[in-house]
Amino acid sequence: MKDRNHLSNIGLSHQVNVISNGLVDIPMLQILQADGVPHKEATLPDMEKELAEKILTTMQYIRILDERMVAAQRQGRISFYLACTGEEASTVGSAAALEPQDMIMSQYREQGTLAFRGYSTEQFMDQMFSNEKDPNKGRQMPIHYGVKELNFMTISSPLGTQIPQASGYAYGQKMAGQPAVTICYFGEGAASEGDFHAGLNMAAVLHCPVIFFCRNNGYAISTPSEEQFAGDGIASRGIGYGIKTIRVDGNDVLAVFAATQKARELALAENCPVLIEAMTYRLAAHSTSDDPTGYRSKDEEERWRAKDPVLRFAAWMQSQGWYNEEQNKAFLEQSRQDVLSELKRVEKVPVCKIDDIITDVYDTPPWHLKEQLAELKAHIAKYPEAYPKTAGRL
Amino acid sequence: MKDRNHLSNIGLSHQVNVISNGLVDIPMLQILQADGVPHKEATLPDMEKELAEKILTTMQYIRILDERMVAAQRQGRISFYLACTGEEASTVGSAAALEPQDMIMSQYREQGTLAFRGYSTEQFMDQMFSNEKDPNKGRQMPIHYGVKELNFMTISSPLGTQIPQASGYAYGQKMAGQPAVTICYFGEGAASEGDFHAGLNMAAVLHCPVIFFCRNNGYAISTPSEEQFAGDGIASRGIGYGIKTIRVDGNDVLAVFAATQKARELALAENCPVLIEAMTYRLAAHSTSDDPTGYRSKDEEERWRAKDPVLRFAAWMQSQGWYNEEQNKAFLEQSRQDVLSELKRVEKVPVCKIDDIITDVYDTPPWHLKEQLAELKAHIAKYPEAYPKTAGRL
Amino acid sequence: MAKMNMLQAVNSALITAMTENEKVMVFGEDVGHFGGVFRATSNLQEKFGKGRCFNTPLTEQGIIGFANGLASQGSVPVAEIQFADYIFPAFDQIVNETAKWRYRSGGQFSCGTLTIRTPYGGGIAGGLYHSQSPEAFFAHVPGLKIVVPRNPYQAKGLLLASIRDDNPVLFMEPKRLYRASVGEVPEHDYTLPLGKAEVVSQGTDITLLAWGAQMEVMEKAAQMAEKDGISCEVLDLRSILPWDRETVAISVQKTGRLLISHEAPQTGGFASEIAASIQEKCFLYLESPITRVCGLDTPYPLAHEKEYMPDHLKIYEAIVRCVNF
Amino acid sequence: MAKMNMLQAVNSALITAMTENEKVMVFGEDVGHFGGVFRATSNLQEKFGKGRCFNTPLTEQGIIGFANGLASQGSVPVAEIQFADYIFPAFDQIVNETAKWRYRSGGQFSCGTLTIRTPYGGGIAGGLYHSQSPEAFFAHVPGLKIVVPRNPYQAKGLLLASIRDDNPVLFMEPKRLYRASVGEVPEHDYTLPLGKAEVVSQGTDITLLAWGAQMEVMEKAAQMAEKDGISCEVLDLRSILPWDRETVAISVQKTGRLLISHEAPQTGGFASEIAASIQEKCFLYLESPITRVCGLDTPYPLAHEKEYMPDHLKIYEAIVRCVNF
Ligand SMILES: Cc1ncc(C[n+]2csc(CCOP(=O)(O)OP(=O)(O)O)c2C)c(N)n1
Ligand SMILES: Cc1ncc(C[n+]2csc(CCOP(=O)(O)OP(=O)(O)O)c2C)c(N)n1
Ligand SMILES: [Mg+2]
Ligand SMILES: [Mg+2]
Repeated sequence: MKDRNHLSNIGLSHQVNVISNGLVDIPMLQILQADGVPHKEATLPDMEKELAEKILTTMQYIRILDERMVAAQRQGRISFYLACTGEEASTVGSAAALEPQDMIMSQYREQGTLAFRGYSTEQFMDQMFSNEKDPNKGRQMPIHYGVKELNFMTISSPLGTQIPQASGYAYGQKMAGQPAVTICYFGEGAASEGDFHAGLNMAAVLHCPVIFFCRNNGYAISTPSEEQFAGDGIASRGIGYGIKTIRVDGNDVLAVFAATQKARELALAENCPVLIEAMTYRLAAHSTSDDPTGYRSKDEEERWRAKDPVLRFAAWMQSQGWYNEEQNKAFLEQSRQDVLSELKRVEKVPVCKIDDIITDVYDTPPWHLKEQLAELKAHIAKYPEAYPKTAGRL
Repeated sequence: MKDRNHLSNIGLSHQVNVISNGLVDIPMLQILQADGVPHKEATLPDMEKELAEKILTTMQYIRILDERMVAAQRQGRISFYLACTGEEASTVGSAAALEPQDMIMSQYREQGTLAFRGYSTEQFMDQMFSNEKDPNKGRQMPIHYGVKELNFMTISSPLGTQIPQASGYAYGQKMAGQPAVTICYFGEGAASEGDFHAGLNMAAVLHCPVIFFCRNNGYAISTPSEEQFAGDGIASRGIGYGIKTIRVDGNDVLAVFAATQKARELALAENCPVLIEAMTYRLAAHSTSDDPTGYRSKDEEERWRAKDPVLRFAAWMQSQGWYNEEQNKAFLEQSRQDVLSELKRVEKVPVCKIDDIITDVYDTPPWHLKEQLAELKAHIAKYPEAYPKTAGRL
Repeated sequence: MAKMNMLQAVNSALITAMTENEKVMVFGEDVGHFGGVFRATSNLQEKFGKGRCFNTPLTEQGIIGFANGLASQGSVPVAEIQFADYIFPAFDQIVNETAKWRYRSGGQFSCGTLTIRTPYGGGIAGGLYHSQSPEAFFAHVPGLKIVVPRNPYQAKGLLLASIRDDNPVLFMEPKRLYRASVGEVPEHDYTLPLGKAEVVSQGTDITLLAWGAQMEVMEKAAQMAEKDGISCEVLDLRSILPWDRETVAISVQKTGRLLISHEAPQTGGFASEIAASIQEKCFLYLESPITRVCGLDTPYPLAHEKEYMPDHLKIYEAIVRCVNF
Repeated sequence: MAKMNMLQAVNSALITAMTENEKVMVFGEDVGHFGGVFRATSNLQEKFGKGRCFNTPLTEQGIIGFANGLASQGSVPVAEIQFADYIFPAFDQIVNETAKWRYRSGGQFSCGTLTIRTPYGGGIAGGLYHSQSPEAFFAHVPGLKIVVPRNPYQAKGLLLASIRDDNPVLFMEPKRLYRASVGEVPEHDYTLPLGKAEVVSQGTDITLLAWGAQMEVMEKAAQMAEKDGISCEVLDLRSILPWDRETVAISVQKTGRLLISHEAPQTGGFASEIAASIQEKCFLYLESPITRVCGLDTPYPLAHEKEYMPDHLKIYEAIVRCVNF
C-alpha cells in the first residue's frame, strides 16, 4: 500500500508565527484604460475586427434589451426583469473566449453570453412572456433562460447550486473525452454559499475542466462586499483550494477575453479548474423589485458610470479604425425597433396548454398526475372564464 | 450615504497573470523535537511544573481510557468507541491554554479536553453506558459527551455543523461582554463541508472571538487528505477568509499550547477568529467499526508512532527534572484500576425511566407526546419481559 | 389600535421584542441597514444598533448554524430566511441540529430561544422558487414548532409568542398578504397562543380547515357554499406543529365532514397528517371522506399558476361533492 | 442463483450496471479504494478504475450537486450518502435541483440518470444520527422516485431498475439487513418494477402495509395474529414515490382494514399520506379506522431504542384492536 505523508511539503518554524497577510498581491488584469487607450505595457490578445464588432454590438444590444425590458416591467407588461448594465464586458468578453461546445452554467445576470451565442430577440421574449414557444415551457420567472442547442443550462433561482453542478458537468465532459469545458458564472454574494466551497474543492481534487467565473460587482442586493467577506475578494479563496486564479478588470472586454482564453486553455490542457474574479459594478438596480438608493450613493454609481465597459471598448475600436459611427447608429436603431416590435408580437403568444402542467415532472406522467390533470381539466371546463389563459384550448 | 470602493486595495497588472502559488509558506510551529529536546531557536512558553504534570497525566490517562474502552467494545460491553491515540497533544495542549469560561465545541475525538477540565472516569462511563446518570440521558451513541458545568457542548454526529454554531456562540459571548472565547474542533475532512465555509466566513465578517482548531490527521476514515483537498492544508483557507492563521505540530504539546494561548489572546483582544491547523496523525483506527489495514500501510503508521506526542512530552519533562518515574508508574497503575473498576460498577447503572423518552423534545411535552407515552407504558406493562431495561420502573 | 399591514405588524412585534429584551438579535440577508427585501426589519438597525440587527453573508446554512450557536449561548436570535424556497440549504442545521439540540443533551442545552422567520407561498407570479410552502417538511421534525399567521393581528401576536416561547419556532409569513392584508393591530404588547386553532366561523354541515394565506380563499369558498345553504365551520389551524387536534376533532364530530386545503403539493402535505389523525379520532362521525384541496404534485409553475392554485372555485366544488357524498 | 446478503446483492447490481454501461459512475465518501464503510462498493475501483469509482471530499451537498451536473451532462451517476441521517446537507440540491431540473427546463435537461443510494433505519444501536428513516421528507417532492428493498433479491433487481430508470431515484437500503438478510439472488441481470407494491401473503381480515426492514417485523406480527385466527394480507410497498395506491386500495376493499407501519416518527410520516388517500378511496369499505404503528414523535433515542421501535408486539396489539373495533 502507498505510503503517504501529508507533511511532506511543510516547513518548520520555532516561533509562534501568526499569518495575517499570507497572500501575494492579486493584481487585476487591465489592458484598456478607462478611456479605451491600451496600457503601454499591455499585450493585447489577438482579436479580429469581426469578433470585436460582434462583441461590441452584443454589448450594445444587451444594454438596449435591458433598458426596454425594465421599461416593459414598469408598464406591467412583464412581471419581473433583471438587468446587467455595467457588467456587459464580463459576460460578453468571457463568452467570446469560449467554444460553442462549452457548457454555460450561469447565475442570472449573464444574458450577454446568451446573446453572444445567437439567442434571438424573439427567444428572449418567449421566455420573458412565459409562452408556449419558450423551450422551458414558461414555468419559471422571466430571465430564467435555458436552451440546449446553445449549450446554455436552464437557470435556477437558488444561488450557488450551479457551482458543484458545473464541476460534475465538466467531469462528465472529461470522461466522455470531449474537447469542451464548462464555465460557471456566479456573484461574489453567491460565493458565500456552502455550495461554492463544495464545488471549488471538488473541482480541484477531481481535476474538472471548469472555469469558475465570479462577477464581483460589489453588492449582493443591498449587502456590500465588505459585509460579505473579509478576505481579498473571491480570488484569495481559489488559492486556498489550490486552484489557478486570475483577477481581471471586469469592465475591460479585452482583459476579460484574454483571461478567459487563458483559463480555457489551461482547463483543457491540464484538466483543472481555473477561477476568474472579474471586478465590476452593477450599475443597474438588483432587479425591477429593487431600489439601490436605499443602500448606496449616487456619487458611487457615477464613479462607476465613468468606467462604462461599452464606451471603453467602443473607444478602443475607434482607435483601431474599426468603428463606423453611421453603421453603429443604424444598428442601435434597428435593435431598438426589433425589441419593441418583438415585444408587441410575442406578448400575444399563448401559454402552453394546460396538459403541460404535469409534463416533465417525470419522464412520463404517473397515475396520480394523470388523475390530477383530468380533474383540473374538468374543473376548467366548468369555469372557463376563471382560467382564461388555458380554458380556450382544453 | 457612505461611498464604497471594493477595488481600493487592488493593484493592476497588464499581462495575464495566473496565480498558481500565491501563498507564503505556512510553516508548522515546532518547539520540541521528536526526542523531546527543544529546538535551539525555539522560545518555550512559560509553563509551570504543575500544569505540565497535569497535561502529561491527562494525556496518559486518555491513552489508558482509549485502550480499555476499545477492549471493552471488543468484549461487547459497550456498542461503540472512538480513540484519539496519537492526537493527545493537539487536544490536551489546546485545552490547557483556555480558561474554564471558554466554550468547547468539539467534533468527537477531543476527549482529552474534557478530561483536562476534570471530567471523571465515572462520568465518561455514564455516557458510554447511556445510563440515567449521563447528563445527556443516554440518548446518543458512546463518546457523544456533553456537560454544561464544564462548558463542553454536547457533541452531535453530523460533521461540520458545530463550525457556524461556534461563530454564533462566540458572537453571543461578545455581545454579553464576557471575557470568554469559543473553541471549535474539527477534522480536515469535516472542513470540506459547506458549514465550514459558512462558519469561517461569518466569523471573519461578524468579528467573532472564536478559535477554529483543525486536527489535520491525514485521514477522514479511509479518505487520505490528498483526496480531500488540493491546497496547502486547511491553513491556506483561513488566509482566503482574511482570518489570522497558525499552523502547528499537533504532536508537540508545547507548540500547541503556545499557539492556542496566542490565538485566545488575539481572539479576545481583537474580537476576531483565529484558525489553527494542527498537523497530526490518527494512530488509532477511525473507530471500533473501522480497520485501517484496508487503506494505509503499517510502515506509515510506524513512522508516526515514532512521533508519539506523549513520549515526546514525557522526555521533555524528564529533562526538566519534572518527571518522577515512580510516581508516574503509580499514577498509570491507579488509572488502569479506576477505569476497570468504574467500568464494572457503572455497567450496572440502569438507563433512564421510560418517561424520559419524551422529555426534552420540547420544554414541556405536548399532548401528542403524552398520549404516545401513555400508550407505550401500557404496552410495556403488558409485555414486561420484552422491555427489560424499563419495564421494572414504569 | 392602528391600521397596519402584515409587514408593519411584524416590524412592530420585532421592535417590541428588541425593546423588551436586549438579548434579542435580528439578522439575515439584507435585513440590516436596508431593512430586508420586504422591509419587515426596517429601522431596526438604526434603533438597536449594528450589533443587534445585521446583514449576514449569503448563506442560509450559515445563518441557521450561527443562530443555533447563538441560541444555545442564551441569546434570542430571530433569523430571517429571505424566501421559504431558500430554507433548504439550512435543512440539516434545522432538522439535525435546532430540533434535536435539547433532546440529545438531556435538556442541558437548547435552541429554545430561536425563531426563524420566512415568507412563503404563491400567488405572486414567483414561479418555482418564490412560491413554495414547505411547512410539511418541517412538520415531520419533532422538536420544532411551526406557526403561520393569516392577518396582521395574528402576525404580531403570534410572532411575539414565538420569540418568547422556549422552543425553536419556524414562523412562516404569507408574503402574498404582506401588503394586501391590512387590519387593526394594538400598538401595545400582546401575544396569541401557540398550538391552538381558531374557530373563525361556526357551521354545522362541514368543517373547512386551512392556515395562513389560504384562509382568505377558504372563507370565499365558504361564502359561495353558504349561498347554496351549506353551513360551513371555518377553522384556522394557526400552529402546524404541535397542531390542535382536539379543536379540529370537536368540530368534525359536530359537522361530520372535513375539508383541508393548502397550496403545497398534495402528496405528503400536512393535510395528509390531519386526515390520517382525524379519520382515526372521528371514524364513526364521518359522513363523507375527508377531502384535500391542495396544490398539484408538480413544482410550482409560473404560466399555469392560476390553474395550479387551490382556489375558491376548486374548494367550493369539493365542498359540494363532500356534502352530496 | 447464489446465496448473497444485501451488501453483496447491491455490489452485484453495481457491477452489472458498470459493466453494461461505461457512463455509470459510482462515488461518495470512502466508496473508492476502501469500498465504502459498509463495503457495498468493494472492488469497483479495481475493476472499473478511479475515474468511474472514486472518493469525494466530505460534503454531501457537493456530492449531490456534482452528481446533478454529471447527470445533466448525460453520465449515469450512482452517488452514495454514507448514512441517510447525513443526507440533509444535500436537501437543497435534491429538492430544489434534482427534482425540479426537468420541469424547469421544459424537458430540455434532466437528472433522470441519477440514483442516490443511502443506508437508513434503526435497530443497530445508532442513536439519533445513525438510525433515521427520512423517506417522508422526500415523498413530498414531485419529480423524485423513492425505492426501498426488503431483501437481497429485491435489492439487486430494484437497484438495477433504479439506475436504468430515466428519473432521479432515491434508493434507501435498510442497513439493519445488510448482513442479516441473506437469500438466493440470480447472478444474471434482472430488474423488478418501480412503482409497484408486492402482495407478500394473501389474507381476508386486515391489510398490513410496510416497506424495507419493517416488512420482517410486520410478518412476525402477522404470524402472531394468524394464531388468533386473524387472516392478514401483507403488502410490501417497495416504492414510496410514486406509490402503488391501486394495489393497496384493492386489498383494503377486500379486507376492510388497513394498518401501516414505519420506523420514522408518526407525525408527517408517509403512513399519513397512505391513510389520507385510502380513507378517501375506500371510505365505504372501511370497517375500522386506518391504523398507524410508527416511531414516536421524538428524535431516535439510544437508551430506549427497543421501546421506541414499532416492533411486532406493538403491531400485533394494533391488529387485534383493529379487528375488534
Ligand atoms: C439560496 C438563495 N438565497 C437567497 C436568494 C435571494 N437572492 C437573489 S439574488 C441575491 C443576491 C445575489 O448577489 P450576487 O451573488 O453578488 O449576484 P449579483 O446580484 O450581484 O449579480 C439574493 C440574496 C436566492 N436566490 N437563493
Ligand atoms: C455530515 C456527515 N457526513 C458523514 C459522516 C460520517 N463520518 C463520520 S466521521 C467521518 C470522517 C471524519 O474525518 P475528519 O473530519 O478528518 O475527522 P477525524 O475522524 O480524522 O478525526 C465521516 C465521513 C458524518 N458523521 N457526518
Ligand atoms: Mg454581487
Ligand atoms: Mg481527519
